[in-house]
Amino acid sequence: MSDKPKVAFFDFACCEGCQLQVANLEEDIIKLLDLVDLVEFREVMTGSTSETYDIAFIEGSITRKSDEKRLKDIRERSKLLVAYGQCAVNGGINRLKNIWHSMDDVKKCVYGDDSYMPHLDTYPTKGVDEVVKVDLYIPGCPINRDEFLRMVKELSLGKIPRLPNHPVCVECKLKENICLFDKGVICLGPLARAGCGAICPSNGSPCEACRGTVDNPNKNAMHEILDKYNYTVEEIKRTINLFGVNPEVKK
Amino acid sequence: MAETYPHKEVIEKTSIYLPEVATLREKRPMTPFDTYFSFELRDHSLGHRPGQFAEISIPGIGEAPISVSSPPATDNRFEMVIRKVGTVTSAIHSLEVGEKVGVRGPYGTSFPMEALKGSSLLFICGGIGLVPARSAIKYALEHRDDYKNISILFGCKDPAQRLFVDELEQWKQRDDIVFYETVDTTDLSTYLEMSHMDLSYRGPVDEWKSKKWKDNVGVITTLFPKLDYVDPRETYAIVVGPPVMYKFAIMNLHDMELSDDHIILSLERRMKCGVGKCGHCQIEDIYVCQDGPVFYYNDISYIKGVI
Amino acid sequence: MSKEVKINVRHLTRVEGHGNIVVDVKDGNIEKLEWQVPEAPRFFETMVVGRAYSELATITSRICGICSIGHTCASLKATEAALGINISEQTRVLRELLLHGETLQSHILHVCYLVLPDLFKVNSVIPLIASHPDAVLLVTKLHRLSNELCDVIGGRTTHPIRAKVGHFTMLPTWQELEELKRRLEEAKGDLLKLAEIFKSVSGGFPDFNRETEYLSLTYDEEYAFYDGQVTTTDIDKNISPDEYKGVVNEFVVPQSTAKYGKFNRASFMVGALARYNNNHSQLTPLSQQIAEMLGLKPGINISPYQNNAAQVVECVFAVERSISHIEWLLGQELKMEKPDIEVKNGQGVGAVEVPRGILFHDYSYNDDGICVAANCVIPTNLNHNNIQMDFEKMVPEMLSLPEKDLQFNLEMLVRAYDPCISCSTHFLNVEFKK
Amino acid sequence: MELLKISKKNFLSFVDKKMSEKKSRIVGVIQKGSHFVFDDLQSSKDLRLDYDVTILPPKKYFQPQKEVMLKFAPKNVESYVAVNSYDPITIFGIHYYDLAAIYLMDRAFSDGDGDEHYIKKRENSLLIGSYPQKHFKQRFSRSVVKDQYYKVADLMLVDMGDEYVIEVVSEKGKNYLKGSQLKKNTYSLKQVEEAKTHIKDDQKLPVTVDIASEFLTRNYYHSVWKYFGDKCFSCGSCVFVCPTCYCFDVCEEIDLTLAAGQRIKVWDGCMLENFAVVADGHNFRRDRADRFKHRTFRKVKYLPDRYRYFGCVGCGRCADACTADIAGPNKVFKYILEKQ
Ligand SMILES: Cc1cc2nc3c(=O)[nH]c(=O)nc-3n(C[C@H](O)[C@H](O)[C@H](O)COP(=O)(O)OP(=O)(O)OC[C@H]3O[C@@H](n4cnc5c(N)ncnc54)[C@H](O)[C@@H]3O)c2cc1C
Ligand code: SF4
Ligand code: SF4
Ligand code: SF4
Repeated sequence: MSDKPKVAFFDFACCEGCQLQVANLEEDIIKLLDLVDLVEFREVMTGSTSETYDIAFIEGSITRKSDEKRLKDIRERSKLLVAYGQCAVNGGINRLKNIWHSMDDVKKCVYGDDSYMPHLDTYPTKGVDEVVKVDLYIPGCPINRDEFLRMVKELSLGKIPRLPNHPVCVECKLKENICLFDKGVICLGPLARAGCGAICPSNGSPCEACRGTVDNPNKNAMHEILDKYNYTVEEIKRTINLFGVNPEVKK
Repeated sequence: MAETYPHKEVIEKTSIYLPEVATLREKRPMTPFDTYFSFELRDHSLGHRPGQFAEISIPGIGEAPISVSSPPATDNRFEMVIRKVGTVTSAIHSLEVGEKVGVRGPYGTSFPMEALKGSSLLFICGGIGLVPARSAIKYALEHRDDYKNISILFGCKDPAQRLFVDELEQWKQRDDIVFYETVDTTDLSTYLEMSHMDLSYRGPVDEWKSKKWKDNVGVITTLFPKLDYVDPRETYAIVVGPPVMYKFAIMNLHDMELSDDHIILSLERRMKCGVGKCGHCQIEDIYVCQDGPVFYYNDISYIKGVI
Repeated sequence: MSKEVKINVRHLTRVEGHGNIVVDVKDGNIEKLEWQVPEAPRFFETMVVGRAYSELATITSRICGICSIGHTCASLKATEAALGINISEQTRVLRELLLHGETLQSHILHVCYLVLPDLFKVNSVIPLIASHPDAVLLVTKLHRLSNELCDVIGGRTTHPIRAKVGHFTMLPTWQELEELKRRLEEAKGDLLKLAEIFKSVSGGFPDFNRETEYLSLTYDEEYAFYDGQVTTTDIDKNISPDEYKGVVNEFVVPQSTAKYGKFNRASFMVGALARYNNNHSQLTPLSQQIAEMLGLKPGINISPYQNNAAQVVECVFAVERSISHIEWLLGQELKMEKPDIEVKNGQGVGAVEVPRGILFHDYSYNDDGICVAANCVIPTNLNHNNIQMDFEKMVPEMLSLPEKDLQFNLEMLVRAYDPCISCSTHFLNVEFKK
Repeated sequence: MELLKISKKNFLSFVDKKMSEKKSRIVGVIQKGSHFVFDDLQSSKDLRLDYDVTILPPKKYFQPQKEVMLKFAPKNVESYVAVNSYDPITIFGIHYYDLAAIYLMDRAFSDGDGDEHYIKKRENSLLIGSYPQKHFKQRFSRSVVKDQYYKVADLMLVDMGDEYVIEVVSEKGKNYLKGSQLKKNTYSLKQVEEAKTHIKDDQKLPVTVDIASEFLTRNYYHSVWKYFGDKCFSCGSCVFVCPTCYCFDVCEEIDLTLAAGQRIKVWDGCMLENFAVVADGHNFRRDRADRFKHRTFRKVKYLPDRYRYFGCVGCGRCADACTADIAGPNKVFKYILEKQ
């Protein structure tokens, strides 16, 4: 039909807020449709017209055996597999359930004596790359529309898109925000991976590291600072792990 | 930021960032990831000196600093060898003959071939370091009478990664120069380690799978003992290679009593603008793109971590 | 009549989340007829336990990307009820605006991107870009406006940033509000055009009725979204949201990871049509006019497909109500507020009307303001049972249709409810039907 | 240098008049929450010459955060054109230390091959400077800035209470004043000098500028680098807010149609982890301590070696922006001195 890349969208356990970001591209999505050949996107279209995909976008985390099979099948049919949204990248907010409970407890607490029922099955939340190889990540909860567009454009031109590896503070400074630490509010900006345009601090609310951290975050320094502000270890861990980031300090 | 004033956009005729157009005239794979390119400018010669580099670009993909590996020329052609490592270099690799690239340059310092007249030259080239060094080697060979002894040491990872194989053979044959080469290993499995690169050109791999390497094996410093007496007063060493090579090469040269002002290096750093503005290539107080890439070692030896 | 039907729609398209339709008819006997929800459950209840009161809205907003604002509002209301926090008029108005932004956004997305393709007999909105460019541009314009409304008030379209317990972390500027108002005024005309387009194709809906109980919030002062008591078409005395458990009576069935609900009848319906049926007299004049134009009578409307018409009506209401809220805000000196929060133990319920119907959040906190228990009742869940009941009435009635048409009607039926399935599988305080 | 004076009231109407003439974009310092920023003026009423410091320095007007250098059609080499986008701009109220920083930027961008994109923006600017009238707890500019700011200022405002004394520094500045209600200066030079300096800095560089470079070089291997490096987030705040940091990255931006694109400069900084990464992943400044040291040396040694003037103008922004509270160059000196 055309030599435009065949693109498909799939979702697993998530809030589908990231595909909403794609839908929210408004007029841009119409232009986008000129660039790619959208062959599968269950939420907006009926039908799947392709056996193979040039690019498969995966949203959501993996929480049960039956999902693994579906995911592996998609992987086999896709040239390039993109994990988009924090749920897909590392389990995102769904990972909270791994931190606080053993899976037996979770199931018991929720389903009581019927927890054996197969369709209610669950296991600790996994990011997509814990099941199949991921070629590209688009982090964020939800994803940033501009970043998504940039990646699609770069892929269409045959480039390998790269994620920023600097903290959110960079983008926060560019916006000339008043740093939240000046107001006595703890912000994860110095550890968190930029790319969101520092949207939370720009709206007066601390960064929660929903895009994960930079490659080499200085967690020790953060702990020092939180100490200075009289935060307890528990509070520190809570603050940092909201979106699946491991709060531990390197010894 | 409220922007109230109407914005005026003008065309700059003289921007330092504006590339010229060059056409790809010849392209030849050398190793599975290094390709030889010959470009031609439209109406003038690049005008470079040995050791200089140029910024090569493709609109929408990006720009990358690449050394010119041909000696200064009067025609509009110049040669490069480009290793496929990322976005820009991959895009250049996929160009067809007749397609075009953007060129800015030449930039940077060069090997002081004029000043070295009357001296002996000792080239020490590791891997892709042969590429910039070749411009000086060829220049010296073209002006053979201007120099006393010329010795060339070349080392690379394995036989399939040798560059300019034909020229290496020629140099080996010449009796007016000394040429030694070595490979770190004859085991081609290093390719497999690098298997994230697609081995689009398997030629040398297949060739060396069936052939046997008869020359030296070992790191490049194992070639030093083969050299006859090198007079440290009249010899200048030109060293180009991967970051790890410099330290050991310089140690050996010091053993041969070459002083730092007789050691000339070409360094590589992250580089964006090529014209001393963007700050990426700065090592301490020097800008590699302008103060380098070619340095006398005594000018930079005080810098920790320079090599 | 001897008829064989085998319908097996795995992962119904153009709905949010994963749902299956299974119909098995042998020799004219219905052997299996199920609306199944196989969406992966996500266990939000266990996820919020142990978290601080200030984080709950951040977490529960992630139950659903489409109604993240509704979840945020319900969550904040529940926390504020539990901790005894009062909010200012300014904060309430801003939250209502946000909620209207979401209603508009979600209804437009649903009616135009997900339902209209059925009526135009195409597989998605994409072919309409070429065949009906003006209509598509109209839709994208309205959709973008709704998104920008959420951006300006909430800081982001999905998962709002500024709305926090007791306050907003940043306020819209005067210029932003003025601009929004101007565009909302313009949107009234656009919605009128949209309503006409909708009307022109609404003959494509199947002819199907089923009376059921309609459940929603109701509020003395206006068509209820943010505040109110629980009401249904079957009761005389309204019920406090705190008593929600006695109303929704959730239970689990084997074909679903989401819970079902029922009250006075075998099932009930929530959402735009339920709200309309209960509160239509409180609509603004223009929205009433549109309702009439789309054939909604001022009384109880019993075709589930009419839910889509009610959504269009609510879009108009959301725009008109947003304009009056913005006018109110423009008349105020907006202040940054610092909430006075005293951390203590307590339990509280928050109920709001979100695009798909009534939503409850119920939290309990310990002395340190750490969540010890949570329950969220999601509207799509409450409708699953009604969808199943509709299936059971509809299939025998339409058994004479070709299988393909029957399947199409069933799919359209599910879409009419605008189910938000990923949402509905997110909470898990499950009691089992023995 | 000619000195004139003007009442504050008349000065504000002068600003309003300039705004209504619309001959240039008019920028000044305005309040943003509890802080101040340079932004387009809507009215002279918004102009706050009594500010302590702005979040970002005025460099953003000459080296925009994102600046288009080239436009092109992707993959079409023939289509490259160099573009520049600027308006005549007048900036009111730049503190003298920020002017000193602009002087360094001018040098850097015109050195060797000049950068037209920067130079044109500067040529079309008129800079009206001032002296701080409010304390700022991190400032130490008196101890590091000499009078190089006069090399870039067109006019300098001196606050005399109800009036401003205007130092007319350049011809361009003089022309700009034409038609305003100026009077001859009646204050003594001593009074003017006193008004320029009566707000004392809260901090100072603990050694004199002349020996700073040598002092630091002697401490090249001092433990301060590791000590501060361990605390550093590599968040880059210090370099982005610094008026004498102007490093940039070059990126490609492509239109959604893939038919048009542009090569842009964006701000970058040596404190960021990937600043010196090359294609094979080798990082020439991998350690935080090395990056911290490089930045400090650039201010204290490398820039002065090149351009004669100290590379830090003592504005104190970095110290204020640094969450780890380590970025102020003066803090490095202090630490070393304390450890001796
Ligand atoms: C003076 C000089 C001479 C050179 N001569 C030659 C030559 O003759 N032949 C040759 O093949 N090469 C040469 N190089 C190296 C060549 O410039 C690089 O290989 C080339 O820039 C890689 O570009 P790329 O877009 O293909 O790679 P990419 O990996 O896509 O890199 C693009 C840019 O991003 C940077 N980068 C890499 N990784 C990251 C990361 N994780 N995060 C952020 N940025 C990153 C790189 O440093 C590069 O500047 C030379 C370099 C210099 C400085
Ligand atoms: S508010 Fe947060 S992101 Fe912004 S500068 Fe401060 S710490 Fe960094
Ligand atoms: S180093 Fe710090 S104090 Fe010095 S000029 Fe830069 S931001 Fe100001
Ligand atoms: S602002 Fe502070 S923490 Fe951030 S990079 Fe600079 S010195 Fe490090």
